[in-house]
Amino acid sequence: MKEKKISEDKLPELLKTLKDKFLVLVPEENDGVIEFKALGDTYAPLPGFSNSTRPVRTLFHLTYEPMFQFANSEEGFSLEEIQPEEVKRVIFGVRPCDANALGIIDNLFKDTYEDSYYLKRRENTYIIGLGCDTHDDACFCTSLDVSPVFSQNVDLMFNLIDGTFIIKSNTEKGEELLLSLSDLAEAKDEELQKLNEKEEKIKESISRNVNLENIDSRMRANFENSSFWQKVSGKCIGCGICTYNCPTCHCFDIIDEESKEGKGARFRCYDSCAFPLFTKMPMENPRHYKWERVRQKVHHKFEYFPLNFGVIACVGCGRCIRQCPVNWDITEVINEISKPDNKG
Amino acid sequence: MEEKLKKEVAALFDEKKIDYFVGYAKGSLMHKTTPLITKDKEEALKTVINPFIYNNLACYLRELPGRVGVVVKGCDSRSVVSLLQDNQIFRENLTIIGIPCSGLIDLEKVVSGIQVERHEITSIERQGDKVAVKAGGKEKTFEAEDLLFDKCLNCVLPVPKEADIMIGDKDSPPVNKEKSYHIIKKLKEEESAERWNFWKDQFKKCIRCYACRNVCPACSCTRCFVEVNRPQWVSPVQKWQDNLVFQMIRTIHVAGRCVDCGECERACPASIPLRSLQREMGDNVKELFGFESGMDKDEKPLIASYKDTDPNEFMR
Amino acid sequence: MVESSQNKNITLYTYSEVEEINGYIGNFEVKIRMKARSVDFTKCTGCGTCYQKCPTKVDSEFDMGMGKRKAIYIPFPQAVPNKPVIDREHCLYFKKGKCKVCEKVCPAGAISYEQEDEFVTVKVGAIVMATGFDLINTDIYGEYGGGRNKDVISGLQLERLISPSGPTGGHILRPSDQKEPKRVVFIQCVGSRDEEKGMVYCSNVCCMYTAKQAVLLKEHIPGVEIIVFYIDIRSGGKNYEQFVNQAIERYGVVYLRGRVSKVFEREGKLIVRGADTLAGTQVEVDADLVVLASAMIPRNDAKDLAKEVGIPYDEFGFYSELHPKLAPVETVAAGTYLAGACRSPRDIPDSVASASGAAAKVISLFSRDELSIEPLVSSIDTTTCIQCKMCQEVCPYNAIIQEEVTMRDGSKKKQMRVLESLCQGCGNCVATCRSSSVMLKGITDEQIFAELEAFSF
Amino acid sequence: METTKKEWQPKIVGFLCLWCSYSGADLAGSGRIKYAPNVRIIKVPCSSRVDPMFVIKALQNGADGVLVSGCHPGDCHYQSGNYNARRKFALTEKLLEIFGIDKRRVMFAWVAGSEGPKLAQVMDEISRTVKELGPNQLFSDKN
Repeated sequence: MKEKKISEDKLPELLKTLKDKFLVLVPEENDGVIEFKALGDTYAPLPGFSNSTRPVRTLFHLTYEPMFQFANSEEGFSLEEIQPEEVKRVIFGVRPCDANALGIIDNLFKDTYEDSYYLKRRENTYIIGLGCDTHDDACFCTSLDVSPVFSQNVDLMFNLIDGTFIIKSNTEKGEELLLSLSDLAEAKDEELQKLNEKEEKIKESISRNVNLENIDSRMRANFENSSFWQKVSGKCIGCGICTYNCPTCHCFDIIDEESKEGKGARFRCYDSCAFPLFTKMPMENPRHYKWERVRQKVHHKFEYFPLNFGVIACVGCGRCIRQCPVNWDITEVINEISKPDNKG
Repeated sequence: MEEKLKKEVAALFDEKKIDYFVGYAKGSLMHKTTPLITKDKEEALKTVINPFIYNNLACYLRELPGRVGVVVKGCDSRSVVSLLQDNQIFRENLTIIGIPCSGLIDLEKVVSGIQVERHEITSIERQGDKVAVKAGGKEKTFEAEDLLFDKCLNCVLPVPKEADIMIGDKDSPPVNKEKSYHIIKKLKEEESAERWNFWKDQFKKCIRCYACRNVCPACSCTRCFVEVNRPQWVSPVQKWQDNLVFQMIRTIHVAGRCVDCGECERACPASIPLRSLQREMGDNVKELFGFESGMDKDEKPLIASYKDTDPNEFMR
Repeated sequence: MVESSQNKNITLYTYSEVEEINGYIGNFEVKIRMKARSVDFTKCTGCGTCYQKCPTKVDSEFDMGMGKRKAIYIPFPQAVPNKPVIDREHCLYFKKGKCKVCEKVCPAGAISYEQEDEFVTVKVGAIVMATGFDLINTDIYGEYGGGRNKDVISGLQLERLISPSGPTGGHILRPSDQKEPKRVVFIQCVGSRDEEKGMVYCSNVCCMYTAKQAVLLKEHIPGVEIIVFYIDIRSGGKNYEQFVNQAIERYGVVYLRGRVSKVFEREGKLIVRGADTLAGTQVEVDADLVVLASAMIPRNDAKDLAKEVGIPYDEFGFYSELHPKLAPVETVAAGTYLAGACRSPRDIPDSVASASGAAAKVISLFSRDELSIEPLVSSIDTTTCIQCKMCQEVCPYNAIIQEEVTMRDGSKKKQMRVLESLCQGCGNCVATCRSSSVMLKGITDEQIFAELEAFSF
Repeated sequence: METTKKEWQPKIVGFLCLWCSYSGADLAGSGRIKYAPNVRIIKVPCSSRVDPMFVIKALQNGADGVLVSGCHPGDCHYQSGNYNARRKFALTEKLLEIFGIDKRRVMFAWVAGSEGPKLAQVMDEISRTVKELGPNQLFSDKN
C-alpha cells in the first residue's frame, strides 16, 4: 500500500477516532518520567527527543503478573489460571529502536515455549511507530542497524515531515487499521524523498558508535579476562536500572505468594542479572562478584543471544547510558573489547 | 583547583601512599561526570572537578582493598565518617581529599530552565551566585539557587571536616531552606491520609531497581533485608505495597547514617522524591536524639547507643 | 579471714580494687589495681613500731570516727595481712615532704615511699560479688539532730563502743564527755521503711542487733535504763523471738511502740520526744545516749561495679538475683554470683548461708567440663555479617566478640561470634542487625513472622 | 442464637516483653481485671527484640493496630534493652508520621510486671482508639 499522509494538527483527531475501538496509549510526561498512558481528552505531542523512560516492551512483558491462583481448603486443592486481559490496544509513538527490540525478544517468547501472556498482548496490540526527528547523545541505534525513522516491527510508521505525518503501513494489521481511518491522502514522492533525506541527516548526526566487527569472537576471546571485567565494572553500583529499563532484557523470576488460609498466587516478576541473588542456587552463586554479573549482562546481549537467535540483543536506545546513576557506558565497554590491542 | 588536585594525586601515587584513587572523570554524556576508580596514576590524572560531581564516592570505599585516596565533598565526607563509625572502612587505609563545595548544578533544572535538551547545551558556567547557560544561540543567566540541587540549598557541611588534604578554600552554596524543603513542607502540611496516598502513588511507579539502595553509602550491607527469604520480609514481586515497605524499612535502616547527599533521589529512574523521606527522617533524628550523621568519627552509631534522657513522652 | 589467708587455694587481694572485667563464664579476666601501700610487705615483720611512732593522728574509719589511728596504720587489730599501710592523704611526708619517722624507726627497712599502684590481671572462672553495705547517712534526719549531736550515734558506732578493741577499750562511754550513760534510747527504723526520706524497705537486721546491744548494755552498765522506740518487732528467725522476749522480760529493756518525733538537747541531756501508740500518749524522756538503727544501703560504688560486671541492680543499687526464689545467688551474668548484703539487707547467718550457696554454685560449676545453658541464644551468620559491630555495642552481656579464624585455605579472616555461654537471649542484637544476620534461636524472625501470618487478618 | 449483626472488632497485634508486660498481663488475668480482647499477643523476650520491621509488617498484613510494650526504663531484665528499643520506637513513630500512617494505630507503652491495671488500661485504650479509626485499609488494593 502506498504511504499516506495526514497533517500534524489532524493527529489528535485521528487518535480520538481510534479511541472508540481501542485502548489508545500515548507517551505522556509526568515529573520527568515519560510513560505510555491511556489517551485522555486530547493528544499533546512531547517536544524534541523524548523516548519513554521505560521501553515499550514493559507493556507486553509486565513488571509482574499473576499466572494462576490457587487455594487449598477442606474441599481440596483448586487452581485457576489467570490469562492476560483481552484488550485491543493501539500504542502510538513507539520509537523505532523500541519497536525493533520487540522483534528481538519475540524470538525468545515464541521459542520452544510459547509465552501466552506476551504473545497474546502482542497479538492484541497495534503498534504505531513514530520516527525520530532528533536524538540525544546517548543514542547509538545506527551502530546496530536500527533506522531512526522506520522499524520492521511496527504496524504503522508515522514520520513528521514539514508539518505533515507520512504514514507507512508495514503489516496487514497496519493496513487494516489504516483502512479503518477514512480519507487519508496519499503521500507524494517528494515527501518520501524528504523522509529519506531526514533519515540520512539523523543517521549522520548520531556520533555515538559501537564497533561490532567480529564482536562474537572478540567477546568469546575476552570472556576469561577477569582483570578487564573487574576494571570496567568498578564503578557499576549493581542496580537494576539498565536491565529493567532495557528494551531487550527479559529475565524474570517466578514467585509463589501464599497468603492466609492456603490461598495464593504464582507471579512472574522482573529479575535482573545485576542482583547478587539472580539465579543463586542453594549453595552456589554462579555470579558471585559484581564483575561477573556485569560480564553476564554484556555477554548475554552481544554473545549468547546472537548465538541462540542470530541477532544482537541491543537496539542502541541509549537508556542504559542515559539513566545510569554513575554514567556506566556499555558502548565504551564494547569498543574497549573491540580494540585491536585488547589482548583478550 | 583541578590542577592542584592532580598534583596531589600524582604525589600520592609517587609516594606510594595509595593503591587506588577514587575521583571523578568526565562522563560520556554532555556535562555529566562519572566516578573514576583506578590503580593507575596516568588514568587518575584524568580527574576533574566541576559543579557536576554529584556522585557520592563513599559508596565504593567498602569494596576497595588496600589504601584508597578518595575525593569527597562535604556531604560525602559525612558518609565516610558514618562508614568509619560503622566499622565498614578504616581510617588508616584512607587518604581523604576534601573539596569545599559551593553546590552542585542539577542538570534537570538547567534543562527545564532554558528549555533546551541537555546535549544541546554548549556551556554551563558557575560565576559566584549566578550560572550562565549557553545553548545554540540562546544564552541565559540564572540565579545559582535556582539551578542547584535541592539538597545543596540547605547544606550542613559544605567543607569536609574529616580530610587529610584540602583542595581549595572555604566555599559554600547559597542557603534557601524554603526551596530545599519544598516537597517536605508541602507534605507536612497535608493530612496523614493524603500523605499516605501521595507515597502510595509514588511507589506504584517504583520498579524496585534498588538504585536508591545501591547508590547509598549508608546502605552498606552485603545482603539487604529484602534479599532474606526466610522469612520473606519483602516480596520480590514489585507490587506497590512491597515497594513501599522496602523504602520504609530502608528509611529506618539509614536513619542516623543518611547524610542527605540526595543520591537516592537523583538515581531514581522513576523520579520518586526519596530525598524528602530521608531528609525528614534525618531532621527527626537530630531533633529527637541530637544526633547528626557523619560528623564525628568517634561517635557511636545512633542505634548502637542510647541516653537515659532520650525522648520518652511518646511512650504510654 | 586469717584462715582463708592461709588456704593455698585462696589468694587475697587486700587494699585492691577491680579495674576491669572481661571475658565470660569460666574465662574471666579481672584486672586488679593493687594500691600502693608504701610498705614493702616482703620486708615488714608487722612489729608495729612505725604506727606507734607516727606523729599524725587521723579519725579511724573502723571505729566509725570515734577513735583515732595514725597515718601509717593497720585498719583493725585482726586485719589480714597484719601489716601497716601509709595513708598518703594524711601522711606528713606525702603532704609536706618532711617527717619520714616511720622509715627511721622501721627495723626491717620496709618503708617504701616510692611504691606505685600495681596492676595484676587474673584469670578466674567465676566471680562472687560480696560488696556488702553502707549505712544511710542519718544527717538527713534533722529531727534527730541531723548529725550535730555527738551523743546521737548509729548502731554500728555503739558496736565499736562495746568492743574491747574499740576506742574506749570496751567501756561504754558516751562520745561527748566520756561519761557512762545512765539512760539509753534506741530508735528503730531510721531510714528504713520510710518512703518520705529514706528507703522503702526493711533493713532486716536492726530489730535483732538492737535487742542484742540492749542486753549487752544491761550487762555492762549495772542499772542502765534502756528504752527502745519501735514500729514493730521483726524477729523472724531461729530463736530470735525468744531472744527479744528475754531482753524484755529478763533484762527489763523497755520497748515503746511509736515513732520519735524529735531529739533535742536540754541542759546537757538529750530529750527524746515521741509517742507511745499502745498507751496512746505522748512521751518525753531524757537520755544520755541515743542510738539510731540506721538503714542499710548498698555500697556507694556498687552500681559502677555492677556495670563493669554486667549485672542488673534494683532502684536502690542492690544487685538483682536471677530469680527471687529459685536462683537467689545467681545473676543474669553467667558465672557471677551474689553473697551477703549486696543483694539485700541481711544478717550474719543469712550472709553466711548465701556465701555458702554461692561457693557451692561455683564448685558445682567448676566440677563440670561442659556447661548446660538455655538454648535460646543468638547466633551470627558470618557469610552475610558485615561486622559493623552494632550487635556488640548493644549486647548487655558482652556476649559478642570479633575473632580471627583460619579459613579452609589457610587464610585468616575476622568474624563475629556469639559466646553462647554468656548470651541470655534478649534478642537486642537481632533487632539491631540491619542485614538480618543475627538469629535468636527459638524466637527467630521466621517464627515471629509466622505468628504474624497466623493471625490471618 | 445470634440475632444482631456483629459489631466490627479491630484486630491488634501486641508485642509484649516476657518479663514485664507479659507478666503484667498475667497479673491482670489473675487479678480478674477485665480488658478489651482485641489484642493478640506475641511474646518476645525483651522489647529490644522488636524490630521496627515487625510493626510495619503487622500493618501490611492487615493488623488494625500494633501495641509494643516492655519494661520501664531502668527496669529491663536485660539491663539496657529497653533503652535501645526506645530509640528504635521513636524512629518508628516518626516513620509512620513521615509516610502518613495514622500514629494512633501504633502504641508504645512501658508496663511493669506489677502493673496489671495499667496493662488492662493500655489494652483498652488502643482497642478503643483503633476502633474509632476503623479498619486498616492502608495496604489494600481497593480505593
